[in-house]
Amino acid sequence: MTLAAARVLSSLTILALMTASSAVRAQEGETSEVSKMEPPKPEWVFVRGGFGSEGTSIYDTKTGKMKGMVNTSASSDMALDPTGKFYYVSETIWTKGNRGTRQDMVAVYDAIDLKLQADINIPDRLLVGERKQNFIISDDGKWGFVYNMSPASSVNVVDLTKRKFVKAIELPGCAALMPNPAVGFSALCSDGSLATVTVGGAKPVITHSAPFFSATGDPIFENFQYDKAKQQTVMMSYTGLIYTATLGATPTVAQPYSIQAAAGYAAADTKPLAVDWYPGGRQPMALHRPSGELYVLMHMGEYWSHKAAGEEIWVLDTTSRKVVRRFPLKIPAAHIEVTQGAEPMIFLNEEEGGNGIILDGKTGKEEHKIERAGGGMAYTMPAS
Amino acid sequence: MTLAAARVLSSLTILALMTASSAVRAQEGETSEVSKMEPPKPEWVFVRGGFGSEGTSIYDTKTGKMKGMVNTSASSDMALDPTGKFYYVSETIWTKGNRGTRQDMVAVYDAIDLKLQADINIPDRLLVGERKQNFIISDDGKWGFVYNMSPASSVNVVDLTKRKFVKAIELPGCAALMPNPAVGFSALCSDGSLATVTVGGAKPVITHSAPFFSATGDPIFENFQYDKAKQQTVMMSYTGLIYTATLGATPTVAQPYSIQAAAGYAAADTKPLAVDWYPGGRQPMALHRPSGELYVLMHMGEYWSHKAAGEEIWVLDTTSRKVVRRFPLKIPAAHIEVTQGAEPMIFLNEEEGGNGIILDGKTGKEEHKIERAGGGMAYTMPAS
Amino acid sequence: MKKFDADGLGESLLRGFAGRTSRRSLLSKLGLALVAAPAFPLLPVSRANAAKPDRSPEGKTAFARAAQTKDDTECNYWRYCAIDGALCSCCGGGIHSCPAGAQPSPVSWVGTCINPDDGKAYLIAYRDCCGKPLCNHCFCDNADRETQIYTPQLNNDIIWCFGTDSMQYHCSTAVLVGAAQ
Amino acid sequence: MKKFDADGLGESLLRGFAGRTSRRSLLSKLGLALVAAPAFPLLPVSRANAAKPDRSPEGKTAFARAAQTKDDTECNYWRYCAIDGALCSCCGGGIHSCPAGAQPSPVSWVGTCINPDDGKAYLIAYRDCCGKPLCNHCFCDNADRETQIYTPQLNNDIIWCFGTDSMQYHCSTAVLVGAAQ
Repeated sequence: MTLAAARVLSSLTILALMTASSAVRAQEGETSEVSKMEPPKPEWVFVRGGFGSEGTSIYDTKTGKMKGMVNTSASSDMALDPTGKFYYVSETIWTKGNRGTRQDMVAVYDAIDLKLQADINIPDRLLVGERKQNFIISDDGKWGFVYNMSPASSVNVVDLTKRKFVKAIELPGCAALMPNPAVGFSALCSDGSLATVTVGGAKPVITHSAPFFSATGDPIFENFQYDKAKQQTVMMSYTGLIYTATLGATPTVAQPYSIQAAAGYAAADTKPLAVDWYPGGRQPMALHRPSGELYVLMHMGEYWSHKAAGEEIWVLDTTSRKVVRRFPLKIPAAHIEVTQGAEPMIFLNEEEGGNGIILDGKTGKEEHKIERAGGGMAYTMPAS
Repeated sequence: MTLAAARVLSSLTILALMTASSAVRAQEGETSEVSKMEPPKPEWVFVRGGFGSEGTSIYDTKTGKMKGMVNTSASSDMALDPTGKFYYVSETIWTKGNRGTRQDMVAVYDAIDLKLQADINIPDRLLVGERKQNFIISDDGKWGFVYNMSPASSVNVVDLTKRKFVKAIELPGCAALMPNPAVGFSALCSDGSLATVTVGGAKPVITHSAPFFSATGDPIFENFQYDKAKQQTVMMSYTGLIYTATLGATPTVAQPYSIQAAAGYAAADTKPLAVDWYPGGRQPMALHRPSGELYVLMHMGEYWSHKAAGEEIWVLDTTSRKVVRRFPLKIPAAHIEVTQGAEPMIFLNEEEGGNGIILDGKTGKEEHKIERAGGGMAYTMPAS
Repeated sequence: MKKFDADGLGESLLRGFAGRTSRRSLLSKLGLALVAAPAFPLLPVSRANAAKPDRSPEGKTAFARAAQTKDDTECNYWRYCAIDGALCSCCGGGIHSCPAGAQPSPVSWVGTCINPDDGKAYLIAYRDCCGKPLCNHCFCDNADRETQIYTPQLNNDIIWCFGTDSMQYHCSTAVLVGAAQ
Repeated sequence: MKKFDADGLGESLLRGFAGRTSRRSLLSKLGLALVAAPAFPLLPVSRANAAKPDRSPEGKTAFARAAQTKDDTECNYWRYCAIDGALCSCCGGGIHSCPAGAQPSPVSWVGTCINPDDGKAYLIAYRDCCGKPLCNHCFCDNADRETQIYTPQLNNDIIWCFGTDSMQYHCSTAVLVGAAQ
């Protein structure tokens, strides 16, 4: 309650007592309070409302209960502060809703009281159905990188410590950002290369790896998984090829392998008129970093079905390169995320009905069903 | 397309041809166009999205097809210009979505191209789940009246011809506005009276009828029906008492009669532990003005079930005071509206599943089902 | 953002009290903020043609007969007899606590609900928690003694976020004010 | 509202063309607005380890095999092979018309769809109609040859409302550009 509001309440109480003093035994009355959050926990999952919806609900995967909500506006991108102190929302708001003056900013929310701390103005950002890779935070929590396309491609660099925009870096032909602690960030490019951007110097330096994938033939899902401890990114293509990039000033990408082959099938390919198990969905995979197990939404279909919801979860051990568990789903899911503790919990957004489902990552057993959990992207706190 | 956009397109086309001249047979290409609306027709129904949703979809009840959409923001109120030239939206928008500077206004949309014509700034307005009675237009289309509670009760008077706010009139203890062509507007009050506000003079004059209903014992639904031709308003209370007010400088209210009695039952009352047919819903009734038939959503229940969705439509002939038709509903509905032509069509919003249903008003036959028609208040063009 | 103007409201109340506004309309204005007073018993209602409804604890509504006192995340929890919205108890808050980052409205609508454990009627202030997007859980719409906007303190459709930093509706609480008389 | 900066874009294109930016990245930038050119055949894609997919009309996708040419309010209408969103044909607009009050984006993503009547491949520009709340009808999400944002002109999740007065997404059209070669 604000001070002004408290004053209103107290003066009204006096007036109320003047006119209605006998009507209420005031000593019984409760006061209104406001809850506080704990710092973000590994067992929490953050679930966006979905396209056009506001709000990111926070659930405890152990209990299935809602803990709170981050104020994310429609078409915003949220990022979790690796240090657990803040929630960041890069967003675009017009002064009159769908008209007026455009404002692009990174809003800073305190992780404990969930109150707005600051709006950091930035020049511009891309509006798109939710993407984690369009707003990333450096591992130390000091830098934010906001992808922009207007329609030329660039990245806004934000100093989160000073809470100010620093500069925009042109990044032609590339998108889908990942942290690269050595230098700044890396990104996937339409020529099939990985771009690496050195941010620190007077002028940004952009280098490209040799092309290693086909951006139009067998694209890599933007929903790749960055592993801070290993400084690696696990990526997957539409056909199910798994690529592992080791980051640094000059990233290297290992030879890919097929998730279908890892499950004992022939590798899938891009040919028409062939049916296979393919990965798909709007958030098709999640890496449990401590174990190196990759949870992938898989469906049967033909090529170019990469948005189809998953009918099974395949758990790929990225060390042995074997699919070690398969969990059939009662209702197909388009989003998957996994918690990063020792006992991983899977969060799924069911495609029909709008329920969120929490499964035990080891057994696939359904532990909780959350009605209207939110239809969008799910996040978990990276391992610290 | 804006001129600037057209320039971009043409310069890009040139560039495209420079690089890709043989790739496309350009002469086959279509151009993008923008549809235009006809002036609002009696057979159209306007359906709000429901709480927190934007947009009011326009459907043709003859075909079940969508014709277009009025840009209504969340928590706005829409009003139809009786002359058919404009759609008016009284709305409240903060400069940063849920924060920033508050802006209250009446937005004016042209009925043919649906483009914004003007924002008329007003001081303030009440935010509430949709209410038609919080924003009304005078019969001649020249004046808008916007209800406000902040938290004192008042009415903003807007000159729609000059497109400017004129004045705010304090209206303590009253709400739910209806046009009163003789003087300005009338409203229902918590003391059970009808207030009549004379707007034209230097100072507004407010008179009250004798109290005729109990605002807390058996409230009158705000969803009353104003009939411009008869200068009457048909009102209904929670128990199903039908009141008819004849407007003018000194309105009169006829003795009420019971809708249950009009159907051959005993009149319902407010006693606990008694089951009856009651009216209910969020938009519980609609008057077909040419015939004087009142379409009412009725359900079986106990008193204080006034928000319950209707299980039947009762058609009350307000001349003979008889319920002349009863239509059982497959799925209960919380909103009802009826078109004002010679062949009335009923629009219903089903409570479960989100479908809009169009029934023939004479026979009750289902003519169209519109998926996700919109969960909110429905409007039809008043008879001209 | 327009802040709730405490001084302005006080002035308006005093003007009303001193001047032309009748006691009825003063009470009506006051009622808006009478979270510490049962608003409707104070209204000098003129009854034209209806018997006085039984408001005693014995005159139980359908809601009251089915109400329970154990689980405040269910719509039939006894205090929710006139609530409309998402239960803050399902959103990270509690029966009288807003979820983190939301702000309780200092003014509210009120209900009179019967506690099945003692059969007595209590006054409940339904304080909306404001300033966050809609919480999408536990939607309830109970309507015991709920009226229309001309009696605003008894209407549960109004967005009761007056005096908060933001008027965005998040969820609703049910604060026990005291025993109704 | 930020307007689309035509001169800025032209300058940027020319700078790119004249200076350090490679042809690849120029084409990538150009691709954004190449509504009159099939973008992906122009991309000098380097293929490391995959066979060239069959893009001939004979290489029909699951979508193409089930497509029809009669009803443009159904998701399987042939031009919708890579559409994502609400069909303007269901919202008061048409296959290449925005509903009244909406504005077509001058730039768009593109698809290559096969017309089952002649078996030929055509280039389709999916122009979003902008500046009105979401039309809540006929949601389709087809993905033939749809890629990720690093190839933006082939991505259908982007809100393609560049250069319009408002970037609010209302619905999507499927404008025939011409035969693909």
